Amino acid sequence: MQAGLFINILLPFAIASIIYFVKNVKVRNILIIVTAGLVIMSSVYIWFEKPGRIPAGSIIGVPLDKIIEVMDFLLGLYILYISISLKKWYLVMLSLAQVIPMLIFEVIIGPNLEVKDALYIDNLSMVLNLIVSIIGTLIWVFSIRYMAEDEEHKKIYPSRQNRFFFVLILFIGAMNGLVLSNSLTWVYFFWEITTLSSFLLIGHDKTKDAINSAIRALLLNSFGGVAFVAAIIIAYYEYGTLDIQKIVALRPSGLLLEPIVLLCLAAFTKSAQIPFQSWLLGAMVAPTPVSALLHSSTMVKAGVYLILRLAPAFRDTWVSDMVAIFGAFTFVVASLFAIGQSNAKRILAYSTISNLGLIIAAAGINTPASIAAGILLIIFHAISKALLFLCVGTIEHHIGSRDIENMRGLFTKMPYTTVLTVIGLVTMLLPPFGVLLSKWLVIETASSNPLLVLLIAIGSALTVMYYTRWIGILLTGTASQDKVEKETEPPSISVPLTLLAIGSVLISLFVTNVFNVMVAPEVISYYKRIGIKASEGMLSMSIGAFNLFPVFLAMGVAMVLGLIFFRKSNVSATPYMCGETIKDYKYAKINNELQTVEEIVVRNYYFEDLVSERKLVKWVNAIAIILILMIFGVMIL
Amino acid sequence: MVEAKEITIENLLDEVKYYHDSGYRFVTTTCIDMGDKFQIYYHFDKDMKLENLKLIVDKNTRVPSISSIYFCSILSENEMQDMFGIEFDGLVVDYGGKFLLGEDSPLTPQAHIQVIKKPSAETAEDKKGETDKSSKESDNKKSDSL
Amino acid sequence: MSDRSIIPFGPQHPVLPEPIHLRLVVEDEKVVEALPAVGYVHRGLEKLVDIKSTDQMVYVVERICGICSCMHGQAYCQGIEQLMGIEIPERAKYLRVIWAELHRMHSHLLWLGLLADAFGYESLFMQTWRVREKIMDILDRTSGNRVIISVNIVGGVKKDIDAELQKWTLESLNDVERELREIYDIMKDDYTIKKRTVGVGVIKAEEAYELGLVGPMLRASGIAQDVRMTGYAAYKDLDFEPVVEKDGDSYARMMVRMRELFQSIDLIRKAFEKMPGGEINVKVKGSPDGEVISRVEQSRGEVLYYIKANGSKNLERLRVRTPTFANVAALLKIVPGCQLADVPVLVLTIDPCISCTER
Amino acid sequence: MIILKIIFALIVLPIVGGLIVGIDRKLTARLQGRFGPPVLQPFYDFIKLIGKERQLVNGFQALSVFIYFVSSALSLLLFVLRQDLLMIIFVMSIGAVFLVVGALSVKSPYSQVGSQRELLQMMAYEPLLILVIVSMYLVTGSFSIRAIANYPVPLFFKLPLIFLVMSIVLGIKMRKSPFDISASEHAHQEIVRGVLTDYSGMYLALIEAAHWYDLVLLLGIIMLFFANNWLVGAAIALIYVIFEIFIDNVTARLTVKWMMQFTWIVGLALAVVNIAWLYFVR
Amino acid sequence: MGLLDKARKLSPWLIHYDCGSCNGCDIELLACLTPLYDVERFGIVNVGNPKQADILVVTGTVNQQNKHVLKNIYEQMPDPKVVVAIGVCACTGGIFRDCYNVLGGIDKVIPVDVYIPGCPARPEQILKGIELAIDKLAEKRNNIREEKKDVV
Amino acid sequence: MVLKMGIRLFKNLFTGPATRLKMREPFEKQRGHIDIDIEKCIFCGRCSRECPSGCIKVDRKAATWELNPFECIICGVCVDVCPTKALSMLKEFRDPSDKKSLKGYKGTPPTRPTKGSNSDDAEKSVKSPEKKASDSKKNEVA
Ligand code: SF4
Ligand code: SF4
Ligand code: SF4
Ligand code: SF4
Ligand code: SF4
Ligand code: SF4
Ligand code: SF4
Ligand code: SF4
Repeated sequence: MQAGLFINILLPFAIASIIYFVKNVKVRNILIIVTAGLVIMSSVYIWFEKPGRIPAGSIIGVPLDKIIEVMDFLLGLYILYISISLKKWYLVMLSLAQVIPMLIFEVIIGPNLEVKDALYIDNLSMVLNLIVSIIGTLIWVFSIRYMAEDEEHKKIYPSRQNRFFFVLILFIGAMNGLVLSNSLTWVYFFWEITTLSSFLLIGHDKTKDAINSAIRALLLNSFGGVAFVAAIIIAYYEYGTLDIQKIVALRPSGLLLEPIVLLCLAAFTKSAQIPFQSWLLGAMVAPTPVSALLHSSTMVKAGVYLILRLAPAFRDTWVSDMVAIFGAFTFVVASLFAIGQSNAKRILAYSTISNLGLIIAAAGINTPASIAAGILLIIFHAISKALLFLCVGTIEHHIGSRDIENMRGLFTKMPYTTVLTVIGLVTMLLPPFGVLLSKWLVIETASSNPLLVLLIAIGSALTVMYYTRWIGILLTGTASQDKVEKETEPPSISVPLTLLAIGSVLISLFVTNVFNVMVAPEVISYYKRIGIKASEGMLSMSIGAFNLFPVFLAMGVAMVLGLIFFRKSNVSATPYMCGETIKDYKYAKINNELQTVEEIVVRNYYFEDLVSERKLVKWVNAIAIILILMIFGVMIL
Repeated sequence: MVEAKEITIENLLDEVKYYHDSGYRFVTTTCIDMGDKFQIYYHFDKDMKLENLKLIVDKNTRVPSISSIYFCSILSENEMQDMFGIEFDGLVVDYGGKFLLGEDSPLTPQAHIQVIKKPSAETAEDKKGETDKSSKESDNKKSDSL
Repeated sequence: MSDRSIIPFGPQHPVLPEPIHLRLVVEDEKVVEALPAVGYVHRGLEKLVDIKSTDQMVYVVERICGICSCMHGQAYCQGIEQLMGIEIPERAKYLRVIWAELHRMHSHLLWLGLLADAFGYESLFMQTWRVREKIMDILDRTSGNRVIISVNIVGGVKKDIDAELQKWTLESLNDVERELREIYDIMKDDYTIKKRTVGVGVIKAEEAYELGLVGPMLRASGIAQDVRMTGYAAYKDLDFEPVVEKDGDSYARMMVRMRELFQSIDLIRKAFEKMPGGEINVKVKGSPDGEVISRVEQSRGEVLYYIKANGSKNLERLRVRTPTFANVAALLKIVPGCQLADVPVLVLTIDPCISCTER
Repeated sequence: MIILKIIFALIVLPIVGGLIVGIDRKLTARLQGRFGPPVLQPFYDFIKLIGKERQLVNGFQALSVFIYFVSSALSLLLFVLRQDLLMIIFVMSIGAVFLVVGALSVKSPYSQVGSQRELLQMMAYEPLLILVIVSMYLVTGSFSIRAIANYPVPLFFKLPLIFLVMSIVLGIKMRKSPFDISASEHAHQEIVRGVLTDYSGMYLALIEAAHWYDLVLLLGIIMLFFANNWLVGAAIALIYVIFEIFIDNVTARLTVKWMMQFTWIVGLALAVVNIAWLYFVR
Repeated sequence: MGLLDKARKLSPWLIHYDCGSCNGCDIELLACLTPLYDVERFGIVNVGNPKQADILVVTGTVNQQNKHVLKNIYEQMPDPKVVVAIGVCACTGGIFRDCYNVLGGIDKVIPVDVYIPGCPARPEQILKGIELAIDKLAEKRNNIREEKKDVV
Repeated sequence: MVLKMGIRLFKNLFTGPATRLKMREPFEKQRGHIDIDIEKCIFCGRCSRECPSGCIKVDRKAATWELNPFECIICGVCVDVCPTKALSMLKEFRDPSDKKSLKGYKGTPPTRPTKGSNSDDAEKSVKSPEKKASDSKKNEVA
C-alpha cells in the first residue's frame, strides 16, 4: 500500500526533478512514458486496495507532518520571492498574508496541528485520483510531441521543455496528494503547489501576455490561499482539529460554518468561479496541454472537489442554498459569455467555468442524488474536456488558429481530429452521454428550488447554442467541391486523443456501473441513502428515471441508417445560392476590386453588442460578489 | 420641343452644382448617338417643371461624373457607360460596363449595334441550310408587297 | 477572421418575384453593406425602334412591364401625339385615365400583398390579392385582357366602355372599396405590421430629394409631388390632392399606397361621371419628327419618355426612365444598417419593378 | 402490449401528426378564403419526396437527418411508454441539435443563417419547456409521466399560466407566425427555408415526419394538463392547434430580437408567476 | 409503386424563376396561388427552392446575364423534374426575340417540357399547363426507372 | 389589432372559399387566340407587316398563311388590319402543349378562284424531332 501511495504521489516529484536535468530527449521521453505507466498502475492499485484512513508516516524518522509544515513554509517563501521579484506590491501583500499567519500559527500551535490520519482514501478522492493519474499522464504523452512542435512554431530556443515537463509531472504528484490528503495543512500544501505550477506553466511562453496572465492567476489564487489560511486557523480554534473527516462529521452550524465558507471561497477561486474567472481565461495563453490538464480536467477540479467533500458538513443550511445559487449563477453567466466567443480555447474555458458552477450548484443542492450528479459531472467533464482541449491544440498546430471561424470545414482538412473533436463536443452536449445525464440529474434534484431550475434551464439552453454551432461548422463542406484530405498524426498525439474519445463514449455507455462502483458508495457513506437506482442502463429516482440504452440504441440505428443512405445518395449537389453558384460567385459586377471571385462566408452570430463580455463583466462580477457576501450573510441566519 | 441649355464638359459640374443647390431633383440622363458625337441630356425637376442641360461630347472623351453631387446619378451614368461606352471620371460606384449587360452581351449595344430581325426561331430550325433561300424568299415577299 | 458574413440575395429568391441581386454584408443580423447587381432582365428593347414601326412600338413599350403596362402605352402615345400635334378625342382621354387608375389599383394591391408576404403575413397577402382579382376582372371585361390590356394606340384608345359596363364597373368598385376599407383598418393598426414597418427604412424629405426619388416614395417622405398634377390626359378636370405622409418610413409608404387606392376609386368615379361621349380615337397619318419628353405618373412614380424621331417610320431614339430606376437609389440608402429580416420588406417598400428598370 | 404501444407510438401517432398538419393546411386555406389542399396532402408530399432523387451537399446531412428523425421518434415512444418527461425533452433536443448541425454542414448562407436563428429559437423555447415540466413536477411531485398522468386534479387548474407558456413553445416548434423565424412553412422568407434550405427528397420527407412526431409529442404534453381525462385533453390539444393556426394567420413574422425578448420576458415571467403562485397557495 | 406515382401527381411542388419577364406572366402565376385560383388545392406549393421542387416554372426570355442562373437552378433540382415555359417570351422570346441581349426562349438553355402560349398567359392557361406538366412528371419518372434498370 | 383580421378570417371561413373550381366563362371581349378563315384570305400580307411581334408568315405564291402561336402576343392588330376580315379573335385561349408547333394554313391563291379542293386546314406541326432531341441533349451536356 505504502508503495502504491509512494509511486502515486512522490514518484512524480522525484521523476520531475530528474527530468529537469535530463538533456537527452529520447531518455526523457522514455522516462515520461514509464512514469505515466507507473502512476496509472499505482492509482488503479490504490483503487482496488481502497484502504480508507491512513496515518501519516515518517521519512527517515522525521514525521511527514513536520516535513510538510516546513515545506509549506518554504513554498510560501518561494512565492513571496516570486512576488517580490515581479515587483507587484499586492502580490507581496497576499503572500505575506499567507506566510506570516501560517508561520505564527505553526510556531504557536506546533505539534498540536498534527492530524492522525493524514490521508483518507475513499471513492471521491479515488475518482479524482484516477482522473488525475490517467488523464494527466495521457496528457504527458500528448505533450511530448506537442511541445516539440510548439517550440518549433513559436521559435523558442533554447528549449524550455525540461522545465515544462518538470512542472507538469510534479503537478500530478501534487494533485494526487491533494485529493488523498485528509489534513487541511496537507491540502493547503498541495494546493499551493498547484497554484505555483499553474503560475509557472501559464508563464511558460514568457510573452508579455503570458506573464501578465500568470501574474493574474497567481494573484487570484493567492487570494484563495489567504482564505484557506484563514480557514485553517479559524477551524483549528473552532473545531480543535484539522481533520477534514472529523470536521464534516461535526456538521457545524451557524457562525461555526465560517471556516467551511472560507474554504468554499478558496475553492471558488481555484475553480475560477465568477468573479474570479479572469485568471482561467488568461490561462488560455499557456500551451494547450496545460489548459487541458490544469485548467479543465484536474486543478480547477480541486476547488469543486473540496466543496463536494465539505458538502455534507453544511447540508440543510442556508449556506448550502446560497452556494447552489452561486454555482447556478456562474453556470448561466459563463455560458452566456461563451456565446460571445469565437476563440475555441476561450469557449472551452468558459464552458469549464460553467460546468464547475454546475457542480458547485449540485453540491449546494446537497441531496444524495445531487452530490452523485456532481461527482458524475466531474468524471465526464474531465474526460471530454481534456479531449476537447487536446483536439483544439492539435488543430491549432495544423491550421495556425484557434478561432472556430477558421475551423469551418475542418473535416475536409483533418478528418480524424475533427471526428474526435465532434465526439468530444457531442459528449459534452447531448444525451445519452454523461455530462447531459448529470445535468438531467441536477435539474431533477434542483427542481424543488424554482430559482435554481430557472437558472439551470437558461444556462443549458445557452450551452446548446455555443456547442452546436461549433459542431456544425467543423463539418461544413460541399462534397462535390471539397475533397477530404488524408490526415496522419504521430502516435503520441493520436493515441491519447483516441483513448480519450473512446473513453468518453464508453464511460457514458457504462455509466450505471461507474455509478454503482464509484459514486454510490461515496454518497451513501455520508448520507446513508442515495435515492438513485442504477441498473440495466437506467438511472432511476423516485421522481424520475433516465433510460440510457434505448437512446444509445436509437443513435446507433440512426448512424447506421445515415451511413447507408449517404452511400445511396447523390452527393454532387451544390448548396442553394439563389441561382448563383458557390464556385464562381462574383456578386455585383463592380469595377473596383469587385471582379474577384470571393468565397461566401457566413459567420456565426456572436452578439457582440448584446453579450459583450467587456460591458457585462462589471455587473456580473458585482452580482457575484454580492452573492458571496450573501453566503457569509446567511451564515448568521 | 425639348428645350435645353447647352453646356460643355468644363462647366458641367458647376451647372449641375447650381441645380443641386437651388433644390432641383435629379431626374435622369439621356444619351443619344449622333453619329460622330454623343449628346447627353441631364434632366432636372423642380415642382414638376423639367429643366434640361445638353452636353455634346466627342466619342472617346471622358466625361466627369456628377455622382459626387447627385449620388443617384450612378445608375444612369453606369447605364450610359454600358450602352454607349462613355467613360466617366469619378463615378462613385463603377460597374465597369457590366451594369446591365451580362458577360456575353454585345458591348456598347446602343452605340453601334443595328438590330435586325432574327428569323423566327422555328422556321430557322425548320429550314436550316436553306437560310439563303428563305432570305431570298423574304426579299421576294418584300417586292411582292411593294 | 473577417467578422462579416456575405450573403447573396437573389436573383432567384422566393421573396423576390423579380430577379435582382443584392450582395449583403451582415454582422450578426445587421446589414452593414448592400450592393445591388442588376441586368437579369435587361433585354435592350429601346433598340427595337430600329425594326419596329412607331405604331408597333406601342406594343413593345407596353411589355416593358406588365404591371403598369397601360401607363407605358399612354406615356408613349402621348409623346408621339405631342410630336405629331394630334389632339385626341376627350372621351379617349377619360378612358385613358380610367384604365390608368385601374392599373394603379391593381399594382398597389399587388404590392400590398407582396409586402405582406415579405413579412410573413400570408393571410393578408391572400386577402389583398383576392380583392385585386376584382380589379383584374374589370380590366378583363373592359379591355379583353387581364394584364397587358393593350388599349392605347397613337391617336386615342382602341376599346370603349359602354354604359352597361360602366354600371357594372362602378358596382364592382363599390365592392372593392368596401373590402379595401377593411384591409385598410387591418393594416393601419395591426401590432405586428407596425412592429415590422414603423421606423424601418426612414427616408427624410431632404434625403428623398437628394436621392431623386419619385412617386409614392417621395410622397411618403412628405413631398407632394405627383405628375398627374400637370394635368395630362383628363386629370386637369378631375381635381385631386396628392396623398402625402410625413414619416418617410416603411409604414408611411404603405399608407401612401393604401390611401392612393381610395383616391383612384374616387378618380375613376369622377371620370365616369364627367366622361363625354363621342369618338375614342382619331386616324393618324404620317410619321413623327423631332424630339419630345413625355411624363406620366405610374403606380411607382413618374415615368419619363424621351422620344426622338426623324420623320421616318422608325424612331431614332427612345429612352425610358422608369420610376424604379430612380427609386433603386433609395435601397442603397436604407438597406445598410437594417436587420437582415427587414431586407425583403425594405426591398419591397420601394416597390421595385426590375423589368422596367432594366428594360 | 408493449409491442402494441411501440407500433402505436411509431406509426399511428405520426399519422395523427400528419393529419393535424393536413387539417392545418386546409383550415389555413379556408381562413384565407381558399379551397385548400386535401387533408391527406402531407402524406402525398411525404411519399412523393421519398421517391425523389436523393441529393446531398454534404454527407453529414444524411446523418443529421436520421438522428433528428430517430430522436423525435424515440422521444415520442418514450412518451407513450410513460417515461421521464425531462429525459424526453433532452432526447428531443438531440434531434433539434442535429437539425442545426446538418444545416450548418452546408456552405449555403441561407442554411447557415437559418441555423443561427434556429439556435436562437432553441434558446428561446428550451428554458420554457423545462420550466413547464418542472412546474408539473412541483404539482405532482414526479417527472414520470405515469405519475403526472395519474394526478387526480387537472393540472390546468394549478398551472393556467404555464398552459399559456406552452402556446409559445408550440408556436415556435410548429414554426408558426410570429415565430416562424428560422424556417417558415413557406419559403417566402429572407432566408428561403432557413435550416431546411438544402434538404431535399427523402431527407426533407424525414424531417417532415420528425416534425409530426414532435408535434404529437408537444400536443401530448398539452394533454397532460388534462391528464385525468384523455378525451378532454385531446379535444383541448386540438383547440390549441387551431388557436395556433389562428394566431399564425393574424400575425406577421416578427424578428429574432423580438422573439427573444418576448419569450424570455413574457414567457419566463408567466412561468415564474405561476410557480410563485403555486408556492403561495401551498 | 402505383402509390408513388399517384402521390407524385398529387403533390407537385414548383419553383418559379423570373427569367427576365415583363412581370405580366409573373403576376399571373402569382395570381394562381391566390384564393380565386388556388393551386394549392391540387397540392401545388410554390416552394421557391430548386432543391425541393418538381416543376420549374419559367417566365420571360433568357438573356446573357441570367442564362447561367437558369441553368444552375435547373441543375439543382432533383430528378424527376419538368420545366414549364410560361408566356411567349419563355417559349420563343416573344416580342423581344430580336433584342440584342436576348437569347430567345428558355429552351435555348434547358430542355422544356411544356409551353404555355399567351402574352401574358392567363391563370387558367397556367393551370392547364401545369396539369400537363404533372402528367409529364409521371412519364419522366418511368423513364428514370427504366434508365436505372439499364444501368443495373 | 388581431381582432379585425380575425373577424375577416372567420368571415372567410364561413362564407366558403372564393376559389373558382371551374373555369369561368370568358368575357365577351376576351382576347383568346387568333383564328383565320383561310378561305377569306387574299394573302395580301398586311397582317404580317403590321404584326408587332412579326409572327405571321404569308406566302402569296404558295398561298400559305402561317402563324407562330408561341410568338404571338395576342394584341389583335392583325385582326384590325385585315382587309377581308379573314382573321378573327376567338375568346378561348390556346391550350398549352409540349412542343412548339406552328399553325400553318394553305389556302387558295386569290388569282385562281377554284374553291375547296386543295385547301388544307390541317395543323402542321414542326417536323424533325431528331433535331430537337439533339438540341436538348446538347443543352444537357453544356
Ligand atoms: S500554430 Fe499556433 S499554437 Fe502552434 S506554434 Fe503556431 S501560433 Fe503557436
Ligand atoms: S412588379 Fe416587381 S415587385 Fe411587383 S410583383 Fe412584379 S416583379 Fe414583383
Ligand atoms: S413602373 Fe414598374 S410596374 Fe410600372 S410599368 Fe414600369 S416596371 Fe411596370
Ligand atoms: S402564400 Fe405566400 S408563402 Fe405561400 S406560396 Fe404564396 S406567396 Fe408563397
Ligand atoms: S409573354 Fe408577354 S406578358 Fe409574358 S413576360 Fe413575355 S411579354 Fe410579358
Ligand atoms: S389589300 Fe390593302 S394592304 Fe393589301 S395590297 Fe391591297 S391595298 Fe395593300
Ligand atoms: S395578335 Fe398581334 S402578335 Fe398575334 S399575330 Fe396578330 S398582330 Fe401578330
Ligand atoms: S389574313 Fe387578312 S391581312 Fe393577313 S394575309 Fe390574309 S387577308 Fe391579308
